[in-house]
Amino acid sequence: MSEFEPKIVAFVCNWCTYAGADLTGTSRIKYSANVRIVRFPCTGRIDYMLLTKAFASGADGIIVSGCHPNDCHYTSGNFYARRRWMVFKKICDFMGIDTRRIVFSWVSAAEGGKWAEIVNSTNEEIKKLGPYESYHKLSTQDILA
Amino acid sequence: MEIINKLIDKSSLSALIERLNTSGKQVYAPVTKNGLCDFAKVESVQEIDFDSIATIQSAKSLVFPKVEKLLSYEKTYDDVIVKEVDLTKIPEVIAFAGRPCDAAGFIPLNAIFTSDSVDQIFKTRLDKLSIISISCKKADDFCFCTSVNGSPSNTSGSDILLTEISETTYYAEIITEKGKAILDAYADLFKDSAVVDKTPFVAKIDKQFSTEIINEKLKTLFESDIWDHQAMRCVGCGACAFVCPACGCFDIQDETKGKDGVRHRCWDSCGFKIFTMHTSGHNPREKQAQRWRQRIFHKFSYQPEQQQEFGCVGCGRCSRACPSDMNIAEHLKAIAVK
Amino acid sequence: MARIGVFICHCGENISATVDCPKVSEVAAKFPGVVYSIDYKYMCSDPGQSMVVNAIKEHKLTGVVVSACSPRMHEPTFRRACAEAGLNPYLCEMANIREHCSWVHEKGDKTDQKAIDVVRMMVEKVKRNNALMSIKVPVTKTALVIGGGVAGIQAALDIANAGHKVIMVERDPSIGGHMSQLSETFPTLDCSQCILTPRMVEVAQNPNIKLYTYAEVESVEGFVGNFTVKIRKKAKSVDETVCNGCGLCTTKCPNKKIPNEFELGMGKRPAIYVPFPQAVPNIPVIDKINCTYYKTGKCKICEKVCQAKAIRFDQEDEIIEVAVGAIAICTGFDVKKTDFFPEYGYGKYKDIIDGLQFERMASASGPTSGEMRRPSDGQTPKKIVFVACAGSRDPAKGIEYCSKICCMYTAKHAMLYKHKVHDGTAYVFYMDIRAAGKNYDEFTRRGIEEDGAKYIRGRVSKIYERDGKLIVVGADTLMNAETVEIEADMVVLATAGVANPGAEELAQKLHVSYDQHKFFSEAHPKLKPVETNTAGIYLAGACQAPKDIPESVAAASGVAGKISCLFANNELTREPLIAFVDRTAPPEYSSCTGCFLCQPVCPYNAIEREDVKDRNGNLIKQLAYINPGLCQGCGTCVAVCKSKSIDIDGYTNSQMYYEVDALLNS
Amino acid sequence: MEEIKKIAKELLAENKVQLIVGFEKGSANKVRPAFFTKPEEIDQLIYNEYCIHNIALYLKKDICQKANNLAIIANPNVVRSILQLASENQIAEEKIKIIGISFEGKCVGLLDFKAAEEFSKTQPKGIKPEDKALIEKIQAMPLEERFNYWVEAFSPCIKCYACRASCPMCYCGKCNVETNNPQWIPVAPHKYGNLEWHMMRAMHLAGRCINCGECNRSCPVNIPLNILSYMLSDFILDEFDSEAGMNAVFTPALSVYTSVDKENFIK
Repeated sequence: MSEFEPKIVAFVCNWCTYAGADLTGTSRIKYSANVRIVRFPCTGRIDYMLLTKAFASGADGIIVSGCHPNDCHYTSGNFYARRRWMVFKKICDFMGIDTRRIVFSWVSAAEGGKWAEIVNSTNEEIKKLGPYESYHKLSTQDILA
Repeated sequence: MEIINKLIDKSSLSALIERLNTSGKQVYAPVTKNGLCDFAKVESVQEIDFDSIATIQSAKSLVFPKVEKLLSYEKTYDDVIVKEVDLTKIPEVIAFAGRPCDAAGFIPLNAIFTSDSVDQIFKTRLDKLSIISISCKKADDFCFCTSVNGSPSNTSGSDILLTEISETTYYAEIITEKGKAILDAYADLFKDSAVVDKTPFVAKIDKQFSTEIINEKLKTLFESDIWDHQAMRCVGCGACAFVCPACGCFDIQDETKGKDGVRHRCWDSCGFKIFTMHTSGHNPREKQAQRWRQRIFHKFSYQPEQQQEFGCVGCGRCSRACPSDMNIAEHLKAIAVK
Repeated sequence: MARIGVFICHCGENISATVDCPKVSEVAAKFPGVVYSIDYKYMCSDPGQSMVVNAIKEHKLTGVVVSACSPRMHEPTFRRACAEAGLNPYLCEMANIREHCSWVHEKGDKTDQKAIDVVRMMVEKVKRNNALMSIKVPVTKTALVIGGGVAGIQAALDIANAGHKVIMVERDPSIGGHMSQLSETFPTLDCSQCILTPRMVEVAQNPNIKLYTYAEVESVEGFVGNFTVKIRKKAKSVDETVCNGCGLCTTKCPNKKIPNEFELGMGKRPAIYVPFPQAVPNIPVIDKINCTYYKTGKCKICEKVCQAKAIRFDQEDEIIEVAVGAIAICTGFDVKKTDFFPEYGYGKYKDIIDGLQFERMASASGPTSGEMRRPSDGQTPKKIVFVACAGSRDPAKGIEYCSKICCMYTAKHAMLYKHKVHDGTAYVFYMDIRAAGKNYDEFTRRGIEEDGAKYIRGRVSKIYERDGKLIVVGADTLMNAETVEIEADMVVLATAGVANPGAEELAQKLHVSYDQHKFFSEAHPKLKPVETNTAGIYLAGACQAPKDIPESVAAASGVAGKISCLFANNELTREPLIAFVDRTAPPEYSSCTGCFLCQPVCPYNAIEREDVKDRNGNLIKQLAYINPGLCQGCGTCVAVCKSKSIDIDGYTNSQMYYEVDALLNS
Repeated sequence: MEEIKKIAKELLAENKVQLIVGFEKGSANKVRPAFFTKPEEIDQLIYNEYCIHNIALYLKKDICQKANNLAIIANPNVVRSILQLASENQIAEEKIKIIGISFEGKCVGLLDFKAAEEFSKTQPKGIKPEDKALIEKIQAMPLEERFNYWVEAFSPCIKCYACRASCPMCYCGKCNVETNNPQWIPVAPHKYGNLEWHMMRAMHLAGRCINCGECNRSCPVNIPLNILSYMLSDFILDEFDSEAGMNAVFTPALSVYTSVDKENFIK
């Protein structure tokens, strides 16, 4: 059997992390191809329900990333996001949803290297954890035969 | 079919349940778990709660589950491949130790699903369901079966009705062919009996009104302010409809995962605002009072008119479940004297 | 039905060396909704763009996915190509398979699969894109400048000289601000009024500038290009159109014992007064609180002596409504008063003054005509102590930030003192000397080396009076923290620069944000230093943080430049990627519940309360309304809205949901 | 009790309010929410330890929306709900008179919002020891067990939405689960649909829930829903020093931030 290749979704803001990931590209820094990037205007826009939706859609790991504090293109979107993530993480933990599979990070437009590291370390961590079977099973058992 | 009168020892129930199970039938009976009594799959008689007046939910989920797959499909580049549900996979089920009102509930429910077009999934489930009920020894303030043409020892709807006539014995009425099939299969567990008058062995429930009076009154009450008055404290949830043995409304939901999809049928309630909400935002039943009126009219006017069945068996579940104590019997009584 | 075209770019070999582009194109052609899929060497080249244009026309495409480089690179290019073909430009999306794929992954199946997934996600997204029109907003080419200090003056003159109308509102009876109070200015020691007053006069004479003094902003409504501002013109009790500024009234007023604000209490003024001789406009105002007539109903001497008949005791405040397209906030700062400091006697020692008071004392037009005379007895102080960081950089009691201007003006004060009192000694207690600026360090060095100011590195712990002397107790940290005790004749505290009183109230009227010290906040600390978060409202000068004159003037010119850019257009064109609140038929009108929990999260104050009323004007419901002129499209409100009543074009709930949903389909 | 009746009767008799929301005797041994519009009806009004329904709920229902002014018999949970509703622009002070009653059943008379705020602060919090114990029990479980606990706990859920319908804070005209393009939350009451629904609801109440426990009381299948909100309320109080239902002018925790919010979980 071939090695488990995690499916990782990254929810990133347009101005910092998306641009940072562009820089990773222009710097030709290699990282795992298991990540799929979804672009948002701001971390403030990222709906927590999309995170559970991603797990339900087969993701094994999720990266949520935006501008460092005080760097937000819209000044404060990331601050609201930070609180929302804290509360969301808390309820996930309490409900037994595996928050080790959700990685939050700040990656600026200048941190191409950091982006590669975040993706690679997440990939390694999720490889260790294995596929997120319990959530995939729960979310598909009534839909897929 | 003429009713066959039998006796069955309490001690034989254990064998009955076991043998039903081994024959491949699924047995559902009232089970109390975490202080909550509901129908659940059982393998032995010890699991069954014979004492509860009524389960929280009715037995309707045995034929009309809270969510059920109607079909599944797969989207291709330019087509959709539909896969029907395999009706042969629907299991044979025994509803055991439910109350006469549970059994009676299948009659209006059946009318909803089969009176004009026949819902094949529902019909197959009901065909494969045998109902062994037990007469009620006790009742509570919410029971009002006698006001809606039922009784604590009513046989309609049941295939077999058991009535406890002594510490050790049930009087068993074999009512239908399905009941007879069970009797025939497990004849060794039953003993012959004469007709027994069940009255001394069952609960007394006073008749508060009649369905005919309600039906008659409703003809003039559509515009009455009684609905506003009664629905004042209604919070607009669906608890009453969902625990009701006779409520058959459902919602159709398509759920997809990528190219695969399934069409689900889930319970719905006329008490919900969204039940009649149009896409435009217009809602013909804008107020909770109108939704409450719909509930009563459906059960006591529309359904009897269209399907010759009243949509209420007097089990009182809705009143017990209501978070704001909307007591249907009390409200019907008020309608009867209006 | 969607008819999507997919265009896979090789980017020379930048993409195709790693990603199997023909294969991606082949797979994409089988995605539901895709009717055309092709790969090509350079999609952004002319022939490449023509392929997009032709395919849109030929295959009647309803959406386009260009799978190439980052959208941050070429999204505008392909949107233009779509528009050229008659397809709404916002029906084009880019799948990034270069920066996010070919450049960062090895050649192989996994990378091909990623490219395929990314294209599929964008196909699902673009199916749900809405055709959008860019937003056009008209521009009123008049600017409002709030505050007539040096920053306001500079901004007003620059904007006016660019040919635009300016309305200036000044709270005091004259423009000039703090700079008009200063004696000389660092690092050149040229006279403050000499350089400022010509500019004040220029403001008054510029035909493009309408000046309202003794006036305040009452309310502000609207958005960039279209503000409506109400100005309260306080009653001066003098008819400005008639008064000729002869000043006779001010000399004849019997009540002359009122502490003079301009002199910071060190001088007196009459009840009818002009704040200082060079005031612009040179029109007196009656201080109603101290005027004998207003207090007792008798007097009216000013009216009797006024030959121009300009006195109007019955004048009332006037509200003027103006339409402006941009607003410059130049409201300046204030200094902490000496009564703030318990260890220095809470202001009870007359000879402890603050820096601004020293400026007046040193000014030739000041209460002592520029002579060094201490307030208590008018004697010339022979020993003077300057205390820097009085309140600044003191998180425990004062203010944590550095007031920035004090190091320089304290050096200046020491020098001015030495120039005037040759045999006197000037001590300066300081924490650090922060003299970063052109010719600044040279200036402070001159103070120490040429004028002999004695700098002591340490803080003053206590000042008390003994035998008519002020005993200043401090530590010299460069001398093993030895206690230093100086018997001084006068002490000058370089008190912290703080926000103007009323700054908070003004910020709320303008809907701009402010920091914990009540200084106005810039939109971005580095890249948008003169903008606020509210489009069309700008900041200059010390209302943002303590600033010196050159910085304030530079910021003011920056603001003027920004406003001139704004006014260079007749209408503003904005990307239509903004949030909106849903609307439905009555009786709901919208799924919005009017909880307004979205309001505080909007960085731009773009969310307003909209009243839905019946025909009789009765309120039915309150809904959130997002002002398209103000929304910048961050989408934070979308994620906060519980009933999903807010959505944002370009990143709608449906688009994002199905983009994520498309993950599974591999 | 008599005091409550006296106040209520006066309010109606003097035409100070059109409607009083309170309780009356219900079926069997129950009590039920009731609405009084005439002074003579007040004889039916009761208040006892069983009157735990959070009747602030009705403030957003037709009957109260129609009334120009009304009074409500308000235990601390109701008071807190009113304050929270007020902070969310759902009820105006001039429209409502609050007849305050402490958790011990003592009538504290009419409360304006300011007095209600004071009252709310003096009253104990709603979290019961057994709820706390259950929260701790769940928190002590290993991850997979916690997940299974909730999947099982939610499995009897029939999506009757009694939790939502009886929650004063669930006043949305169109609930998230009814938003169908996209359908964020599966409508079907299968395990996945139930988990997502209850998680979404907990998130929507985060920082807004006043911990009355009404969701749990109304649930016909006894799901311990209240502890989801309790747990989050505790967390939000700890982390952000924010507490719903204490002030009529209040911004819930998720609509504000501070620059010092924790970020040790962010890489």
